[in-house]
Amino acid sequence: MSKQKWEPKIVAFVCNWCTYAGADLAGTSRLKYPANTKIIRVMCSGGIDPVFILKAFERGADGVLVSGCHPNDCHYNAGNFHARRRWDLFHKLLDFVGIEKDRLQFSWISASEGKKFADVITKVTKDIIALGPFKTYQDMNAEFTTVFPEFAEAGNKEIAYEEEMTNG
Amino acid sequence: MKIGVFICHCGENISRTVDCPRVAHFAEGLPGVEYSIDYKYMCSDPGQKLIKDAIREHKLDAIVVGSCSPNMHERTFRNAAVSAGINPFLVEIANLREHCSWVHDDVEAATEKAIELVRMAIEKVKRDKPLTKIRVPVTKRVLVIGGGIAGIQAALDIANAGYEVVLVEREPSIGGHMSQLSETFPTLDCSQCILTPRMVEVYQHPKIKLLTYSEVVKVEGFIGNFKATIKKKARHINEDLCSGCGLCITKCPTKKKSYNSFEENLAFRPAVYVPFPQAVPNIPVIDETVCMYYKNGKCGMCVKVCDRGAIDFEQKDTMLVADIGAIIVATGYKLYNIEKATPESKYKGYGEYGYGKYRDVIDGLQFERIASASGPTAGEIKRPSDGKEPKKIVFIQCVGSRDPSKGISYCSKICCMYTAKQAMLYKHKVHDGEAYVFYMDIRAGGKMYDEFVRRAIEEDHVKYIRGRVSKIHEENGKYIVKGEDTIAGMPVEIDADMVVLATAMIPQDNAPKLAQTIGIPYDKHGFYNEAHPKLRPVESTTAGVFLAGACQSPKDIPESVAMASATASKAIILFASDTLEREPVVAKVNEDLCAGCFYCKKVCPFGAIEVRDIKDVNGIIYKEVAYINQGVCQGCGTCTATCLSKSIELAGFNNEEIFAEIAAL
Amino acid sequence: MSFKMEEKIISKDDLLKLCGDVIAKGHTLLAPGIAEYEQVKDVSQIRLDSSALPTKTSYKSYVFPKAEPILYYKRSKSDVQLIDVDVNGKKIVVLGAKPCDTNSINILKHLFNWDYEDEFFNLRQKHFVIIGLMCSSFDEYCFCTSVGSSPVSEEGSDLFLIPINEDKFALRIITEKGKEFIEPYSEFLKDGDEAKSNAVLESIKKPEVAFDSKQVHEWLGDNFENPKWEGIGNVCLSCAQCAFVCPVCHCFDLVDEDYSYSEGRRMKNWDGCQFGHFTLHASGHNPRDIQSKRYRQRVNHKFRYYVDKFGEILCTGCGRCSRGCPVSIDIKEIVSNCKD
Amino acid sequence: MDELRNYARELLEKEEVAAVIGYQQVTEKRTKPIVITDPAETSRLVFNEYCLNNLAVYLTKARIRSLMRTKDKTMKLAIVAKPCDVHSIVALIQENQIHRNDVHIISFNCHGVVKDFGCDFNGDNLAAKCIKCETHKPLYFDKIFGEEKQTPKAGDASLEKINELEKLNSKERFEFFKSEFDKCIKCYACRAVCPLCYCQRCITDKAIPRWIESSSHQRGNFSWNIVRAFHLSGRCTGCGECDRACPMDIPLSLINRRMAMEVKDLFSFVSGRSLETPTLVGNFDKKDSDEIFM
Repeated sequence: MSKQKWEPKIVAFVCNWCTYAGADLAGTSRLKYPANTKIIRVMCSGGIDPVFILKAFERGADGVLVSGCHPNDCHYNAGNFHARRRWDLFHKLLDFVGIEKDRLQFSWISASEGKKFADVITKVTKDIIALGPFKTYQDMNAEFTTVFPEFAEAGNKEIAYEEEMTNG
Repeated sequence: MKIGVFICHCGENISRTVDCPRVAHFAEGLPGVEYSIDYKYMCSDPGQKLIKDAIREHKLDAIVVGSCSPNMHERTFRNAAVSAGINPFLVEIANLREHCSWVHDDVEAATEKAIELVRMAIEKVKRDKPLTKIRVPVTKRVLVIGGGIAGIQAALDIANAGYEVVLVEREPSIGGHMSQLSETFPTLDCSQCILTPRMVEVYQHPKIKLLTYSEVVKVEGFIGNFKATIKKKARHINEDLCSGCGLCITKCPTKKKSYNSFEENLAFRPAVYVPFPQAVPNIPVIDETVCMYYKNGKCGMCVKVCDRGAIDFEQKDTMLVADIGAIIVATGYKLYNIEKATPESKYKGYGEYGYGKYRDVIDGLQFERIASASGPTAGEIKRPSDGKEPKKIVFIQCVGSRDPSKGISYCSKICCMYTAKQAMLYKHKVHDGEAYVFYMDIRAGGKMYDEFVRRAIEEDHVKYIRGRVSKIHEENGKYIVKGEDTIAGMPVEIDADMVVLATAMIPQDNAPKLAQTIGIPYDKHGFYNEAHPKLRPVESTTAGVFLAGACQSPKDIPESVAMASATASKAIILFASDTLEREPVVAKVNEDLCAGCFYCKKVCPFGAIEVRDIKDVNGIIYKEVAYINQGVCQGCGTCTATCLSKSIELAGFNNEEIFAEIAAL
Repeated sequence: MSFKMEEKIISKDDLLKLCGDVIAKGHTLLAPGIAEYEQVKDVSQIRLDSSALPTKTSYKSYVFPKAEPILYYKRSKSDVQLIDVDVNGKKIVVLGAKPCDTNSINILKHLFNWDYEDEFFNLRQKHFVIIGLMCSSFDEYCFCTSVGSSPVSEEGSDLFLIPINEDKFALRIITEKGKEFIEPYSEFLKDGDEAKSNAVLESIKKPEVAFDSKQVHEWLGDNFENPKWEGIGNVCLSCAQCAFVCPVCHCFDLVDEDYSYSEGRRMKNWDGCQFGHFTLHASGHNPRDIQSKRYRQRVNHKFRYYVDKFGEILCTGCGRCSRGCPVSIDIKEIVSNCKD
Repeated sequence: MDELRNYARELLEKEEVAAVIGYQQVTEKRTKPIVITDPAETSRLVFNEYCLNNLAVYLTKARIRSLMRTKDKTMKLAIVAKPCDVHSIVALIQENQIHRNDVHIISFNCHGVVKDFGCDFNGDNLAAKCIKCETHKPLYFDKIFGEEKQTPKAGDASLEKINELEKLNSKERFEFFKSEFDKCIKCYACRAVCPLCYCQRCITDKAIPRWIESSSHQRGNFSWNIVRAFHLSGRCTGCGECDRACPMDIPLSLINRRMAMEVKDLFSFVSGRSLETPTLVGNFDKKDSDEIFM
């Protein structure tokens, strides 16, 4: 699929109890936000490993959001406190090695903050668009890769399907 | 591995913005996908049948459903999968509604996102491992926190069902706010008359262990297996010896050093006291802060008069630990602090009404005490300032409530009713008096409630004025109440002898702290959150913790009692079987790889991680590794992220699964 | 090979001109820098110092890269598509290679053409031109003379340089490949005097022979369970520094790396026998579970197994592994102690 | 020196310890680690400005640990440790890798060591960690030798480098680190010498799932170095062994030091300085900064 315009790829690692539910609430409230962000659900923000963020960048993410319950409101009492310390350090480390601060953002979004979820996603998307594609990292990703010719099987089906749509 | 993909249109909820056939079609071309289809309502009976048939027909090993949030129908689809022979944990939901179709307008973008969400779910489901539910034993004992009417009702219901109850009350006596009330609406029966028998029943019930003057300081564990630590504050009276004769109280020379909080500070109490004559248990407490003995080591009058030798100045706080299966939180409410705003307070206060400055401007609970036959005035309506009978009295409703600028946006719900009741009581006792009520709206929804208010207006001639009071000031012993009659459209000025403010119910001061102790969420006001506003109103989001009464939101007595009985039945349902099924989303240590740094143990919020020694052939310890108690683990995964050697995996969300999701971005 | 060596003379300036031409032609020119063989961008970088100690690493990575893809794959619904990797067959000229490096590719050739012909290695080495430079100094870790080489060894070089004076080198054409390479530059060459340059070579002070490799070979065969290995095992920290800086260590690992949900590559990466998990079986059994066994393997592989299999010692005596060892384990000392 | 040797011999002879981990002289300006179980060998022990290795790394090695276990009891290990190496031992004790009672710390008043073997000991050749050292006397020990001497003065080049890097923009810093990490050959010498890298199986050695790509290509190297630095954040005691071990001269301790500075700024914590202070990892303060969270 060729895209005319570059669209940022953003991953959000969110906790099950607050931010995921907040995102659900944004949905039930029919709030609108950009479609660039895909959510990966974990049980608690305390369970998000910094390597997940590196993996996301390795898989071409232009930005990452990590979000959990507000301090004191963790479903597991303290997971987000441990997360907070971890992320503070990790963010500083990435900054030092030259990854722009806005590439990795953090928020506390409760289950009742559907609006905040939509706002945060909108903000993060805007920030990443302002930064542009994460070229530095993507250059590393591009090393030792190759472009495969369109796969016979999947590709043809895609085309066939489109024809079907246009004909019928 | 053969994967089936099922894309739901949710009527038009998803298909309006997501091209569902295209998503299903795309999925079909992905590695591992055997079968892919879209359908109008996947959660409907035919939809579920479609899934089950496909599983059987195509011999699917795992399925992905692109539908609404897993919080809605994950269980539905898991059950469908189970009935077709697939492990429920080999079902993944791609959230195409709440996280996609409902929040995006552009069909192209939403469809592409949906494709990616489905792809991520497919990659995850490939790595999912079949899991089986964990069974844990249940301790059939309930901890009820709060001995007001809600706590009392819950405790009695559970105890009468044959289960043990530990009832913890912070104050020296149970009874709560209800014991302070004079009469109750809409029947005007005496509050204490109906409450006291219940209190005594609690005290005498063989299944109820009553811990008054105690607080819950720590809660560990999980549903069916909590461990609660309760601090029993020192009464300085030996409960086993005290006969409740009250001689120490009458002889105590320190009579006027502290306000009587039960009387809402309208009277004093001695250094040794019972909160009120009908207190349960009828055992006094020595107030260390005012007792002469603690000041200078002298006095000891109580020791001299107590023929049972029950006075024990050396008594210390004690800690009790109880195994608990379920917790009912019934901590009740307090009233809005209507004085001026303080820097610490999130409320602005009502300085303009002169509460705290003018002694005859009182709040609702103070009026209850004045109107109560057992109160400081023995039920006669008298002004606190000079003891005179007020001939003109003004009630102001919605003080604090429904006023975001003062810090509270919600309706306190019971004030319309209790104001009508209080005005009525006043009229019954002061026949020649005039009663005015300033109100915003009258909210008298409830059986016989509106009739009750009409009675106050029509039979007892209470004068209702729709409007707000802007200011109260004192002039020649009268309180000039300036307000507005918004119906007549003119200013009103009343020279009242007494003013009663119907202040809002707010959560107890330490409500957030207790919530953090137990591990339950609360709203911005401090009221505890129910698990679902409609369908699970008496459960907290923490399994095994239930909510009764005004700690959840403002409530009147019948509602609190109903809620209490509901929580009791929840606890009894939990106790109906000897073991409890738990979700198998728990962490597990790979002992081979564990380096034994025990950072996991430090971060575990539930104390689920223990040290396990690995010994050599001679029985000498050569390695210490972490071991996770599966019954205690709640599956947050904080240990997995903290573990440096990545020797811990959280079932259902293991790292391989999450990496696969990331890879499918 | 029965190529007859030719002796020529080239001035330093002409040699640098030659290098300039090599770069201009787009070939890769490597020359010893401070830490490693650097890719020369500008001839002024070239030092041609025969008294320099060996660089920290050899030019092994140019013929056997630390990581390279060997194929690409893509999964579809029920199929896998494979794409071969095009090996970059660019000409690489190594200028001033140490005699302890020059023979490394020859030693490695055996392994990479033994049971399977490694086309990646072969293609790259085919395009290698090695211009050796006599070595005039050594330190406590050098032991080329003990493994059958010497600071003046021409083995493995296509061309060999011997500094005659400040700005002249004797240039020996050792191989056909060397001759082919130098032919276009014949204008720079004058006939040389073999006797004169031989005199230079002879005047060079060489490291003393520390051990007899034949005796070592024999001792190793008899002393598989010798307690001496234990002492080394206690100190060695199991990194692969020694293997990765070694010009002839060649172990590699094959890993499949996905770079998207359906696409990936098979990588060939350096691996080291001192890593604890090098021999870990899928069953959980690890035949070389402790460090002493792993170090024993390292010595045996170099001085016994490789000799048995290919007739060559898997060591050039460059001493890099000892120089860089974080805990100062000296292979010369250890091998010298391989006797009773 | 004799004091040290006699003391170590006595420890071994009286069977108070199972082994002594110490330094032996190799050449005039080079020492290397030695693990002594035979009292006679204690005559080889030395301590001087060329004792560069941080021997704390041996305390967690399975081979060394097996020396501690006899048929019926666990014996102590004695270790010769510079005051800075004691920091690593403290961190290991806090991370449950060895119990305080199981390690007998023989330490010295220290006035610095050289940056590399073969150098003369003076200000110019002072090891980077010694330039900023504040612990010339060990914080914990069971036996101490040596007199207090002045450390030569030297400029703090690594701090200057950190400051210089901080002045660059993100892109430039990224390019700097990328080119440095590019050199990495994944020999894992940095891991091998690090006393706090004691995991039985490092996450980079895990194949399912693959945490860090094992290939030493650009992103594999980047991931490895980032994860290495992060796993040591708040734990690294700044011994600088990684720098010394790296055959490719990647400035590894630069990142470690920078993170240690952050840790000190953010949490007022320095690793390995006190057995009583709770570790940074595994604990939290409700008052930790909320700054980065929206």
